[in-house]
Amino acid sequence: MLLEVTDLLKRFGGLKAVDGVSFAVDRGEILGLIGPNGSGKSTVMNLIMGVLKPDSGSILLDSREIGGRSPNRIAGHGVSMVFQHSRPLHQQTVLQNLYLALLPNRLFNFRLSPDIDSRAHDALKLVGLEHFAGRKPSELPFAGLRRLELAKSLVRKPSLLLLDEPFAGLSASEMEEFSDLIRQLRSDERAIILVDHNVKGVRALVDRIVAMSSGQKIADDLPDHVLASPRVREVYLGRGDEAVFRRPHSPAPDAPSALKVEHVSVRYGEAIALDDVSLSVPRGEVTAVVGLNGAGKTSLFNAICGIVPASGTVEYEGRTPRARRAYEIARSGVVLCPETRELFTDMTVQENLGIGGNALAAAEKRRQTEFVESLFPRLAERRKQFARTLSGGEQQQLAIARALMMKPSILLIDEPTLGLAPIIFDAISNVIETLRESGELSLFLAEQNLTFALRHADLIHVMEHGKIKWSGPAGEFDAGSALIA
Amino acid sequence: MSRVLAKFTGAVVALSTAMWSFAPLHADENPIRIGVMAKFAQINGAAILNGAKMAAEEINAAGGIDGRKIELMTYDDQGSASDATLAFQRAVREDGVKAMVGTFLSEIAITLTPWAARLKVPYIVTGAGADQVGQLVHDHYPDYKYVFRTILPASSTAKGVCDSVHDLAGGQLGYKRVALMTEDAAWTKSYDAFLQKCLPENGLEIVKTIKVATDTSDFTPIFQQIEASKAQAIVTGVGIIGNKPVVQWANQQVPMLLMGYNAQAGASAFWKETSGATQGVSTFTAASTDSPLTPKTIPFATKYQEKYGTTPAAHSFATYDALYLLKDAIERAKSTDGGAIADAMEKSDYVGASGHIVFQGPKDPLTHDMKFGKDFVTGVAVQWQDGKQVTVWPTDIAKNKVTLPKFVPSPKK
Amino acid sequence: MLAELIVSGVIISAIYALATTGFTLLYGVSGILNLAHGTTLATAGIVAWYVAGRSDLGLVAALAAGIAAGVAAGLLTFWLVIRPLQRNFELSESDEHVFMLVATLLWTIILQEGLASIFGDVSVSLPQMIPGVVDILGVRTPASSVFVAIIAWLVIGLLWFYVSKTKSGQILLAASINPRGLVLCGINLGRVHLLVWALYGALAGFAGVLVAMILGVSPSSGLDLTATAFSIVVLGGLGSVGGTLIAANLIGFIETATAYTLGPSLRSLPALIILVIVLYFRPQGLFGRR
Amino acid sequence: MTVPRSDRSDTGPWPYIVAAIVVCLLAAVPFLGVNAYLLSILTLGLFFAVFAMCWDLLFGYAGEPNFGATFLIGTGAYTAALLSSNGLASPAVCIVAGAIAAVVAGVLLALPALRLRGPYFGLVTLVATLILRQVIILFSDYTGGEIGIAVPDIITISSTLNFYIALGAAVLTALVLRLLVNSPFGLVLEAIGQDPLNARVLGFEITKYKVSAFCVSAFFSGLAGALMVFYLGTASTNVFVDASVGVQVIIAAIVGGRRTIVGPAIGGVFLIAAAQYLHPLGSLSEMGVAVVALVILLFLPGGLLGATRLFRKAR
Repeated sequence: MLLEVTDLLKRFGGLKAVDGVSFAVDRGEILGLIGPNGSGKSTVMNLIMGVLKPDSGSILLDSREIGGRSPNRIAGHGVSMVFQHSRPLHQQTVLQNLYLALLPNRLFNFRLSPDIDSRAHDALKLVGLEHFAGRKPSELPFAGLRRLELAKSLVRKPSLLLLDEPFAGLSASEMEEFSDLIRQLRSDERAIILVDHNVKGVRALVDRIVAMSSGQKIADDLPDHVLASPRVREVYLGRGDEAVFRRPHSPAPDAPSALKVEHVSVRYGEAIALDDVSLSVPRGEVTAVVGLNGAGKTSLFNAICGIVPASGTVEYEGRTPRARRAYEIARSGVVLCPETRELFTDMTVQENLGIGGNALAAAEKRRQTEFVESLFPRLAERRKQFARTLSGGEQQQLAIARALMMKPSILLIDEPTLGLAPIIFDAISNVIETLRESGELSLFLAEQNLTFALRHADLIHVMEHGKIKWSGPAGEFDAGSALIA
Repeated sequence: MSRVLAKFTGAVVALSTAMWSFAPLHADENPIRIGVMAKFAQINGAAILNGAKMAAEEINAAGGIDGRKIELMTYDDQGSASDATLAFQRAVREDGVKAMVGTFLSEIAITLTPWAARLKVPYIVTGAGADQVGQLVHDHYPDYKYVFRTILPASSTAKGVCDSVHDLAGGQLGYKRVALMTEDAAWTKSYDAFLQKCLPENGLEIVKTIKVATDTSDFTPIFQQIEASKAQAIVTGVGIIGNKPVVQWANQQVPMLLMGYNAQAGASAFWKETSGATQGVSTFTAASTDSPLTPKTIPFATKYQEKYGTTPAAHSFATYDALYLLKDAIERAKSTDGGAIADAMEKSDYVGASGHIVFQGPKDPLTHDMKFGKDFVTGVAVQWQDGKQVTVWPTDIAKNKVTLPKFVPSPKK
Repeated sequence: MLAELIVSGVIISAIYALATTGFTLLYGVSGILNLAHGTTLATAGIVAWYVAGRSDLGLVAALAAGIAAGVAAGLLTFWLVIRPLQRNFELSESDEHVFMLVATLLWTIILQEGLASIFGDVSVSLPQMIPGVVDILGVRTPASSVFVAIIAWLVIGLLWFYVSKTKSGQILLAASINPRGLVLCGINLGRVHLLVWALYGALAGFAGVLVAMILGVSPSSGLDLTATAFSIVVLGGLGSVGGTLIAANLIGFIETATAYTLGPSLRSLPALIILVIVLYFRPQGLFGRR
Repeated sequence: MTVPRSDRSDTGPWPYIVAAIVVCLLAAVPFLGVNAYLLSILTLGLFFAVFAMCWDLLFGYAGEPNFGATFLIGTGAYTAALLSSNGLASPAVCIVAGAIAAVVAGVLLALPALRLRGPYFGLVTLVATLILRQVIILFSDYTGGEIGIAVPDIITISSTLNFYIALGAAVLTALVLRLLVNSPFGLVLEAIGQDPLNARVLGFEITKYKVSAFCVSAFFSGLAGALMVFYLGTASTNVFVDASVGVQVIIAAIVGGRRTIVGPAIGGVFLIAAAQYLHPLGSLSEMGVAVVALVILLFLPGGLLGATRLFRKAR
């Protein structure tokens, strides 16, 4: 075996990010390491590369212990890593960026050898960037940057190549090309570990998949077997054993919309996060947008709430405001409860709610606080506790509660169930139903967990690669497995 | 890139042609330009400038130097030695000044001393008191003969302090024990050494010697240690620290007099700056406004006060006298050549506002510093009494006795 | 000697604490290290001194003028220096950091020279709030210093009350914890920044007046004050108000103890060396989180 | 994010030709009939240019905001001055000794740089200057304290010769630093400055690169500091070991255009010359320079050099 990882453990404070993971890879193999956000897969990569130091466990490379060594020494042993976010030298040319990867770790090195030059050119040719050699990285398209980073790793002739989310932010066709490129890299001399949360994307590419959840390995098998594993399906789709509950109700097609999104696109530099999305959220109903991590759900919510700049128009309750800023949108009743929760961790529960209700008059604020606390009795019990001392589920409840303190007319909740124990689901489900029944607000959820989404949503939008793939009443939604297989 | 450098060259060329058009002034042309250099935003700098202006106006009103008017040129050194060297060069090479007066920072005076020699222009230090200036002239005589000083150097000040403290603390008040508190600076080295020898010889025991960092902000520990030593008065040597020791002394009601040398306390604005905390503080200084050291002292002080609304500081006396010394020297030399002026200056024997000025010769340890002592320059001690500086020493010209602030107990005789 | 050390340590630490609270609050909320802080203090102190000497209202007017000068200096810093820099999107994050430091240093020079040309480059002290001395633990202490120390802690207490009990204070606190969260709650961060700069100015103004009363200030003393404040804040951990208060006492006591034991001329040296050592082993400061 | 572009890749030999012409023109300045005063401004400006270039190597390339440039300069200056004033060595030896002592100081300063980032590192460098200053004042028996040390011999009193010495130092520094930053070493250094983790993952051991950068920066800073002592004739804390002089160095580098080496050189000369040509403002001249620098900082983050690029782009 080229790489043997045994009982790897890494703690961040009280959280076990990687909890006793073992696996092995041999030369000639491409291994996919998958898992939802926060499952610990990137941490494993960083531990192998030496970016992080393991708390315990061993990492053997060619039977030599490399765990806990510094990254430059591990790099010297033939490990190379492509980071998810490419960070090239912006003031140098693409070619010079490649030189960097080829240079020996030698101080007195003031001339470039012709050998380095020719190897750099070869590598650029391999990844198809030969015409960009003299350009600056900022002139490259997004996929080109990814290729550049890959070339930088390749020229080092690594025996172990680590690719962290190589497909994030790429379009479908770019993904295809990039997969082909990686396939070409397979060699008897080298093992490749590829991290992704997009199971579909890696399936055809890898020989074997290790799946992780909450820091633990939950599967290690051939791709098809892993995808068929009930444990994996549960992690990705929610509880698989439960019959999918669907709302019988379907909204009238001409129902008035609380929110109307038209031709909205979002770009981060060269990466396209949201590609010409149009959809509507009917008033007084629950709408869900479903899709895998990285599909563009969060970007959509951020675009609606003015947190990221976007092209296209968003109509709130029939009005199209011009160039409104995020806080004005929030104040007007379109309130976002983000995936990251953005709580005021060093303030108490009560204080967090107070900030949420900052615009309310004292009496109204009291009334609203009472209402919110009746929805979340747990929070009422923990009124004086600091937000950071709450459990994950309680924090999620607090985030929703704080958003409700703003008396929203449209409430957007991004991943309400992410990383939560199923027991919390019910508490949040109840709240969503109570809110629906009050009829006072329209709800818009973004969910990876289909079961949860289908339990509440009247209308479903499916997103993939920044586009809406399917829209329709929940009753007509079919083939949940489309997302995973 | 190429364009940038091209522009830069262009600028350099333009600059140099601009320089070219500033042809140096002809030596014989009227008037005689004299430079004044200091950091004018500081009170010492203003004192220097005012003294120079007054002298120049008087001299010009009386017909100038051999019929040629004085034109004062001002140079702000911003308190930096490197700025000062540039300014000095600008003065001589650009503006054609024939002599330079001023400077109250010793580091600048020492830096400029060799420049005066290089540029062969007389330079009269009227503010900085480090002994090193005179020593440099002595060590490099005659190359450095261009440098003179009309303010007392630290060692002369030490002598004056010793004499005045002896008469006031020992004589008038009957004290036996004093503490020596000086700032941790180069000029206090010789000052301390001298006083540690001189005061005990004059019957005053030094029970505590304390060095104070110049950036000290809290003097409480210092005063408490001095108080614990049972000293009856504090002999100070402070020039840079400013008003902090005085203000905190008053606030904490430290029960002993502050005397000795305190550069700031010699300035008339000190009462206002300390919001009156300086009541009772006495210091040795060059001359005072209320007692006739020489016949010129009171007329100068009165006129200065009328003109500028404040009393002249030691620096004003020094600069005022420096200009008259220059006039005298130029007239005797009958030339504005630097070397000739310097040679004439060396032979000065002149009664100015601050005393009878005769310079020490090449053989003396501090060449071109003023001779100090009876019949020459003596200095005075003044005490702040109800918003005014009152001369309390030398006893023969004193206007009042030393008075004690409320919180200082009277000595048991 | 112990009694003396404690009394003067407590007084100097109280002043240090108040003088750095604004600095750390500003960093906490807006992420800006205002290196013109010391000069802002000096501005307030000098203006207060000027007014005290010219007004019949005496100290009340002086204090008001000092605080007004502090607020004016704070807001001018924000409008003329910070905002233009923040609107410059060409800068990378680390560049912006250094630019911010350099810009506030340039602003220091501008303020300093402005003060020197208006009021003269002299060291000034305000008259005492209460004349006379009191006896504490057998140590004769100026009544004014005691009063100033009490006021300093009182102001810090008031600040605590403001932050934890009032609506706008809570918003400030929230902004220092999570500005993104604040935007989601419909709050205009621009106004929060304006508020924090005004509050910063008021705190710095108040502290400046007290510093001018106890220690004295001059236009050029600004950089020294900044260096002290910067050291305290970094030692305590950037953005941690509690850490700042503790570090202010630490530095105050170390300096005082040094002055009593090793000699006054070594006063600031041990504190500086300890600062460097602490940072070397705990790069985020004593109570910093990162 | 757009980043000011460097001239490195897209201009061919032109920058070198222009630079050579500029150096020749500068070398010819004494023959253009200008007076000694302009020469003295340029002399001081060129020394300052060296300081600013050395700072740029650390910040622009290695990414270390050094607020203690005068820790390096001062070590060089005081070492040379102490040796000379005690009659221990000839000026030439003193200058070399100063540069070497500065390298030692550079290693000292590099130690915290290996652990601390951003403002924390900045503070430590600032504190290093304060400590050095305190030490100099503490040992005033040897160092002359706040008054400084006068050196007995200076190299020359000829302003032309002094100008050539400064020009030589500046050209040498510019040449070495430009070659360095354009070499593979410079490439690695810049990678470390931008993203140390990435550089380590590429196999570079960043300690040795950083320490070397500090040594090079310190060497030339110390060299220029020592040369300047023998030009001014004195070493004093307000000129050589002062936090605000360190700030002036940073201002010069940023005003000229950081991350170019040449820009800071222009900035250094510009700053000194501006202060002289604003002298009619009297005591406000320092403020005037600060205002000009602040405006450039706020509105032309690429500095003077960057501004000409903007201009070129606009056309």
